[in-house]
Amino acid sequence: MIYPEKCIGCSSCELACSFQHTGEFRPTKSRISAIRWPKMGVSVPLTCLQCEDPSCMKVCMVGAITKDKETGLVSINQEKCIGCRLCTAACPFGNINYDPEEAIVFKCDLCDGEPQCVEFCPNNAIEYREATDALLQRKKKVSAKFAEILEEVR
Amino acid sequence: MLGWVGKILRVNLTDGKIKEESLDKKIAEKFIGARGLGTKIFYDEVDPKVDPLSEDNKLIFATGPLTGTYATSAGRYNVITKGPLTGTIAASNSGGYFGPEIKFAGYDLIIFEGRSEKPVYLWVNNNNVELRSAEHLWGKSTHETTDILLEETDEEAKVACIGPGGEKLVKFANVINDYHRAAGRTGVGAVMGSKNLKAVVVRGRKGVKVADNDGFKKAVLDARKKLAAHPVTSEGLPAYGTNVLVNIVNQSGALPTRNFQDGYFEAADKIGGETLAETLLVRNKGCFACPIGCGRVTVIKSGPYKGEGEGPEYETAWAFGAMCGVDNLEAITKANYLCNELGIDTITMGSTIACAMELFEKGLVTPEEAGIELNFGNPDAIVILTEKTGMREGFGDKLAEGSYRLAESYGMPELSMSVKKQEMPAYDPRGAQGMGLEYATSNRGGCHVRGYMTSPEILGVPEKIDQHTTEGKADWLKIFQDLTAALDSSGICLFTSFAIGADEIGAMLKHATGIDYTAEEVLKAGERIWNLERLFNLKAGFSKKDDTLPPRLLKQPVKTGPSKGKVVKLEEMLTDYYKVRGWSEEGVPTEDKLNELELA
Amino acid sequence: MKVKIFANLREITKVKQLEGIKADDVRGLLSKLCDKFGRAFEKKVFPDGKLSEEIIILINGIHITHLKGLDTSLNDDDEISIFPMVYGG
Amino acid sequence: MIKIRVNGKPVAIHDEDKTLLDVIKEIGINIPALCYHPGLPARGSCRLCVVEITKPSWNGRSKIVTSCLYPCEDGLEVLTHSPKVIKLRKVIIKLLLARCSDSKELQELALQYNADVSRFGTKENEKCILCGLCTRACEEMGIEAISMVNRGWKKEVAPPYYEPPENCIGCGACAEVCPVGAIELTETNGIRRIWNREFEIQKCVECGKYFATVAQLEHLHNKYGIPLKDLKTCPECSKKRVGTVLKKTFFD
Repeated sequence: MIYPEKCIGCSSCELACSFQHTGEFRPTKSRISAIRWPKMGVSVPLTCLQCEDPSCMKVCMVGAITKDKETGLVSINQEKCIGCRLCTAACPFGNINYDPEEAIVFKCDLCDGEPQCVEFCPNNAIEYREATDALLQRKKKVSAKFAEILEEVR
Repeated sequence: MLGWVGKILRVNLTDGKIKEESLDKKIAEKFIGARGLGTKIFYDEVDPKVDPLSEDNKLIFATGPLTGTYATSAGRYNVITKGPLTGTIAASNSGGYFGPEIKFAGYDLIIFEGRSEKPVYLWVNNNNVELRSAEHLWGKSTHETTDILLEETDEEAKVACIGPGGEKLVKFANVINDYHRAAGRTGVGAVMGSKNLKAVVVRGRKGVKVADNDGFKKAVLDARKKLAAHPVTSEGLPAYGTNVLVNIVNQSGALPTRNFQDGYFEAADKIGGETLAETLLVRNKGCFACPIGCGRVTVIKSGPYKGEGEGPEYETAWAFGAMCGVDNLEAITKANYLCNELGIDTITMGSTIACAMELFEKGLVTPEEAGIELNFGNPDAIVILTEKTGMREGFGDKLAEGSYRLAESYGMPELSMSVKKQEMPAYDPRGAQGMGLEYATSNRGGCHVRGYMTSPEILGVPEKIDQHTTEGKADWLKIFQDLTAALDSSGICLFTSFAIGADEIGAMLKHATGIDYTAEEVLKAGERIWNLERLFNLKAGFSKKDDTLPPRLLKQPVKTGPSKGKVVKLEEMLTDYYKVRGWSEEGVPTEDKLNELELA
Repeated sequence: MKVKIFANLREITKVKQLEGIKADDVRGLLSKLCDKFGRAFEKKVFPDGKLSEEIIILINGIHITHLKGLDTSLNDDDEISIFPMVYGG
Repeated sequence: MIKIRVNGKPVAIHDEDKTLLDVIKEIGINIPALCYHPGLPARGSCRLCVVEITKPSWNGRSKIVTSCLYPCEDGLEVLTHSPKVIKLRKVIIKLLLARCSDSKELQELALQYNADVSRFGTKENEKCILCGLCTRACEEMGIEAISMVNRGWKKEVAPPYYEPPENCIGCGACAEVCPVGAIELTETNGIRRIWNREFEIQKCVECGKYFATVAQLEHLHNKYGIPLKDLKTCPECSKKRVGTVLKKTFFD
């Protein structure tokens, strides 16, 4: 769950994520990114929303992308992936990317249940919590307004 | 190399040649990074007697081994050169996101030499580095410059640039990065202007590796927990920012008012952090990897001072506020925005205006000459004169030389509240003796961030010591100065030192670089850096006679408030200090001290 | 006797300054303030009768550790300032 | 639950449709399998993954099978590095090396199994070992732009009539899965060349970065009905767009 109003734009999440997955502090390889507007002093952390019906899964013909029913995690089986990269184009939120150096497709994998971004966010602008009703309410309210503005922006 | 990335970028602005050099591991180990490492390289390569604004002076952008990692508040970098305002070594620290980007581009330091014929800016685009024309940017404010450069290069790039202040060689021009963060003091921006270097733009896509991943993660989590647990770094600073200090310093009788004529400002609460939070504050903002987030995003919706941006920080609120007797927070904030746009240092600007106000009060400066009613408390004065100084227009041209040269030109240098020609910040040493010693001995003139004695004396951290006595202050100051020197060199922010000390810094450094930095090792490195800065200043012509304070603080007691009747008893503290430092009576590091620190 | 309140304590007390409170020493004053501002104030400033480490009290600008602590006597024209621990710079 | 023994070690298998090769890889034994890709159906064309299998009931007789196809059967005894298997692999490596002498992967295998090339003649600069992974990948994608053509010595992978393939979308999956890097894929300022057809790469409308071929995007549009105009931004910029929308939702 993401609370943009709490984010102070310090990008600790990007560092923790890239450190956890690549062993070095490299925000460009992080699976979460805090989009910053330095002039306005605002920033919004964004990562895979683990969609209910993920379009990345839909376009993956070799079944390398699967969604785990209990945890809701949408994960990539790197072995099965044949590198066609259609998923990176299909995801409307751009949360799945291709890394030319390692020749792998990568996205948020929730650090198997202990997301580092949550652990290092000083303001808990990112939380990993079971989907309680309160949370679902908030998610609905936000996505409703979100969808409406998304239309405007298109 | 680990922690460091092991490469130096050397740019010769005269012939446009750009070279890469490798970083010498042994030197890096001994001087840690940023302030320490930059000063060491500067010391080795530049003649201390050089004219700061000449071609032979050099300008170094230096990061620390922890810059770019998620160590606590590890976003700092230093601009190192010989300061035009003071003539001393100047290691000016700043936060934001620019420092880490240099590391992500694969460099620890960027060294600028020589002087460019025409205005240029450096564009470091991950692997390829080029000098580009900046003629279309010359004369533009730092905000416009940053907007245009981001458009021209890469939206994700980070920009450090100078404003009109730097171009016109205002003695206290600064370098502004990420719109609002300033490498502020001692006029480093003017050195950049003298080289016709308008900006440095960096986009880095590489990574920073550390020696022991798990060890580093544990050390950082431990430090972050301590910061989160501490009331100041988890509640005070994020809610009220640095400006929360106005009231406690004022109530303790150490808030210099109206050019240090007094130590208590009756309207202090109107310009304090609490009032800022109630009125202008929009939200707080953090620098790179900082769990505290003391940045102040503020906006003035309407009225004569309409505008938006970041700040004011405590020193700025004081310099334009109590120092000039002004209690209009909006005017102060506007002056702060202008300083950031024009690229000049807020502390020196405020103090110089205050000095001009006193000259006006004594009739030495006429209203026509100043172009405005220059009496204490006039909010328009600080806004209009800041604008004029940045553009060097009219009376601003005189103010642009700093308060010492201004006062000297009117034959009353003692009215300039500065040490080694750099204006003292927001603590009246008559109300905190230790701060007096800090100002006198700081290696870049009047400065509080070199050994923050206010912490034990007024705030009671790590423990409360009596602010009005002098015994033991030299010992305290040496520890604070050494710890700060090491901390400034590691790449993390000074505010973390409130909740963590040499042990935690040593632990993070150890796991990052793989070199065994114990607490003693960290303090020893700090002492080595301090002595190196001292050596540079001595060679540049400074001596014991410069380790002093303006006569007002030594002779004229405070008029009202808790520190009434007090003066700074500098002499006794100074002799203690030289002894504690292991220096001679003349304040010169002895042979065996230099051998002990491997500096001989 | 004037009592000044600062920083996040103001969120609890909702007031910046207090006049006309009578107390002969700091301990008395604090318990009066606790009654007036309730549990939140007590928890933050004066937990179970002891002055919390995160609080700074100045009497006319002098920190009470340099006086007699909670037993420092007060008289009418004193000015007492109460701060949470703060830092800046 | 199926129980087999590999090199004498008992292994229990829960999932019936696992092949011997899956199990062998899972327990960490490394055998060459150039034409095997976990994401694609196995075809057993390169024969390098052969193993020797036997069962107690076959009293001493054993069979050589390709482990990538052979299913797990209860009571099987599998030998992955028996002398017979090693000899066979050596011959296969020699044959493949004869076909593609300068392929790095094969040379490494040759070193491992010290197979020298002398016995067989060599074909000039031929890289493809005809394992068919690329054709299978394209097939799985539902595009089938390339396939095996001709037979015997002249057999090779090619698009129909050796013409630049129409329905290829330039995704590069074939090049990605090819174990010996035999498929050339070059990308220079906005043009991707594969199977000597040039693909215009879509420039992100916001930041100008090249991120996917126009053909790929059309494929997504035709097959899944994703409106074309949503496909015109690169992942970073679509993330930024979403960020802006969220910013508006929360801050403006």
